[in-house]
Amino acid sequence: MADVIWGLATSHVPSIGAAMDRGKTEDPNWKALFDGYAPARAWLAEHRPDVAIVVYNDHANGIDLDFVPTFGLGTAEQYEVADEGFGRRPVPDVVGHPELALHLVESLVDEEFDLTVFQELHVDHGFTVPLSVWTPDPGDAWPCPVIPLLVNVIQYPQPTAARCYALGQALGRAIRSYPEDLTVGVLGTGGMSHQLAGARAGFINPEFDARWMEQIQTDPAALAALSREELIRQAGAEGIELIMWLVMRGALDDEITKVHSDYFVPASNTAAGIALFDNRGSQPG
Amino acid sequence: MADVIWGLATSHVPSIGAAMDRGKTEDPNWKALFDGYAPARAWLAEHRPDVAIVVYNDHANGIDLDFVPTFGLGTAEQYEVADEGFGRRPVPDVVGHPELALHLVESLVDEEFDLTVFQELHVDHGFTVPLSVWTPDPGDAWPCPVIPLLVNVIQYPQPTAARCYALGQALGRAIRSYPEDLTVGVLGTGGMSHQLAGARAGFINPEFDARWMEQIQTDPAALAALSREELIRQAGAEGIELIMWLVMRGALDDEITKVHSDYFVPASNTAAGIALFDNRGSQPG
Amino acid sequence: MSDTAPDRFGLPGTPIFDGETSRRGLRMNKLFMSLRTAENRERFLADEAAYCQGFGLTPEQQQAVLDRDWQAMIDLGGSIFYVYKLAMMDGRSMQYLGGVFTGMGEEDFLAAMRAGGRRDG
Amino acid sequence: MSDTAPDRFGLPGTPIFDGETSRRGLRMNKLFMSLRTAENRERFLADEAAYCQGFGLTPEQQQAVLDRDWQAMIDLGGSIFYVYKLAMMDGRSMQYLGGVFTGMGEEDFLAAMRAGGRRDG
Ligand SMILES: [Fe+3]
Ligand SMILES: [Fe+3]
Repeated sequence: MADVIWGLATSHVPSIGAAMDRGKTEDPNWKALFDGYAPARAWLAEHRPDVAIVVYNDHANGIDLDFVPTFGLGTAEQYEVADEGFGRRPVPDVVGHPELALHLVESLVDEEFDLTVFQELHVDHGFTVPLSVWTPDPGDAWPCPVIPLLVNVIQYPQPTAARCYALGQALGRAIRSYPEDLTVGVLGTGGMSHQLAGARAGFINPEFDARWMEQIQTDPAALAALSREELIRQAGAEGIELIMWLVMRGALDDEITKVHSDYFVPASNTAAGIALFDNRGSQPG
Repeated sequence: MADVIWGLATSHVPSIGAAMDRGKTEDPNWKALFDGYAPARAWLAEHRPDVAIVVYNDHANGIDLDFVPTFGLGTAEQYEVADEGFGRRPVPDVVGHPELALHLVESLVDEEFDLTVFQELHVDHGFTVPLSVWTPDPGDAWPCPVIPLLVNVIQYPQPTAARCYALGQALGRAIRSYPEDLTVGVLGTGGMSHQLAGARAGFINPEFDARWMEQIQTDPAALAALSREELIRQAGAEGIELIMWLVMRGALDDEITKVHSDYFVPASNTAAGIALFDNRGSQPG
Repeated sequence: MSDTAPDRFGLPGTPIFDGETSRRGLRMNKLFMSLRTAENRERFLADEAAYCQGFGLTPEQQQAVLDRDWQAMIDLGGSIFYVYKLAMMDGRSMQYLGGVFTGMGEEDFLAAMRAGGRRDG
Repeated sequence: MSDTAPDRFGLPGTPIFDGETSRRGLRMNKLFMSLRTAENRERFLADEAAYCQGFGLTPEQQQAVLDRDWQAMIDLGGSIFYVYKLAMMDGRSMQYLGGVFTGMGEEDFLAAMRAGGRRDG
């Protein structure tokens, strides 16, 4: 049986990756953000899972608008890091975990989630920045194999928050029904509040973000009840991508322990958040 | 409000299209099949809908195995007929209906169907053969705009039969909630029993096909209860594509009137079936 | 909101990239995505109008691209993630675009972000 | 069933194209799909081994393709809908393939189909 040992929620703003790639993490505009990551990174370094699942969205790099899957899951052996226009990030390609991924596909399709199955996929900053938040210096390889779980957050209608939470719950069941003993980390990415275009560009809502940060641990069902429109009103047009945190949250137990969280404005035009949860029940750390 | 006025179930065997394209419909191997289509075609010619929805699967022409969507829906203005290797079929390209299609997407995603939305798609024989079964001589254009609804029947795990039936029911609700007055025809394609590879290639199961033909009208829930494995056992490895008939059936009323049905073996390696249902309740024909 | 994107969501000042918008902007967004390769950027810069025509943009979309009218690109169906590829090619940041969309200019926009971001009303 | 495709479904004589099979056959199926264009068919026929290597087939897959060992192609991850693209190029029908898979030969297979199809045991 496989077990989710932790859940990590984190923004995936490209400039966070760029700041790391260009050695600017001590720059005054960035230092507080990276200092806020330190406790999570230290804990994660001590709790390396056998496999990780990254819930993310692509930003016009791995897929385009010819087809937009609501939910996609990668079963490949390897995922190349996308060149988003000016050279790929200097980070390792991603090793997949086809065996667990195929098990997840069968379980989730049986539970009536209508996945799109990817055997070929280039992953962009939405995927690699969270890996960098977790592991700033991966060397030649990320700490473990990773499975991508894509969510459409760009083209309306996005899946509802409730559907994302339900997917996460089914994902948790699917992981626990895997016959092999494996430890799994789940990353939910995106957010927090931000809006990139329109007269309301630059919108940030720290009150909503604080509520989200609290309830993602204590009352995810309340967040799952929010409509798309309410999410966009409260978190901005692009802040709706917070629904991906709910997929991660659904895969964890009802009771989880917060290891660390932090909040920072602005990363580019975005409120950046991080929240790390220990999912090992009453087990000692 | 839009209304489903009829449902047509039909095989989509490529050789049926080829027989038509090559003028072989009077050939002794084919005559009985096309004679069996005649009453349905005559009725359909009298009952042209404003829009049609074709539930079908692609066969390595419009999409490949890089990504396999469980359910896909096309919102494009036009769909090119695919060249499957030796020139495209001499039939018109397909005009889409983006307005209804976008309405369907919003309704179905709200009902927690995790669609992949296609804005660019080449349609193959799985799509054009049913149109030819319906309209043998389309001239420059098919009788009305058509919306493709793709189902993964090729790569296990296919959606369950129950999920396909539920999708059809939600599709019916989505059509009925469209604000404009439109008449809609729904085509469910594929089948009937057949298997193309393996020691059991050539397998045909007329008893199962007869049951399917009967219960698709009278007791679709019984068919929706069949597992993938049972479907493959009873209908052959490729006969599982009969699940697409259940999407069509779900979009119709509980009580429907059979206009015509017929059954023919073999079309290539396949048992071919056609079944046409009037969905206009107590209205006169 | 522009004429072409009525605010059916009741979210003023907030472009929603819905299916209808995506349909309207498809050719233009494809053009933006193509700018990920240096080769295409060179071809684009050598003759922007011809490149736009090759992708089948409408005249309004082409004009918006040639004029770097960022608001018009959004109104005509551009997705901000796609439009940004063109901005990147021009060496423009997301903060620059924010300055354009809000009418504040880049410097004030950046200052507002550093002060904690913009709020409603 | 072959060694490489254990019958986890309890359906003897019935290849199931599941995720593991699709993964095993991905490169080979891509090759088959590429044969939809005349240009690729010419390149393939000019040097089949080189074409297979270009697509990254395993040595076993390449041998199966070169030998037109249809059963081996299925066993090594081929989807019948993809394998059929190669058969079409060779002028082979689905009935011919049925004759191969069943060991009956094309003529007997065709006769069995015309007689109403084959039945279980
Ligand atoms: Fe994002
Ligand atoms: Fe088919």
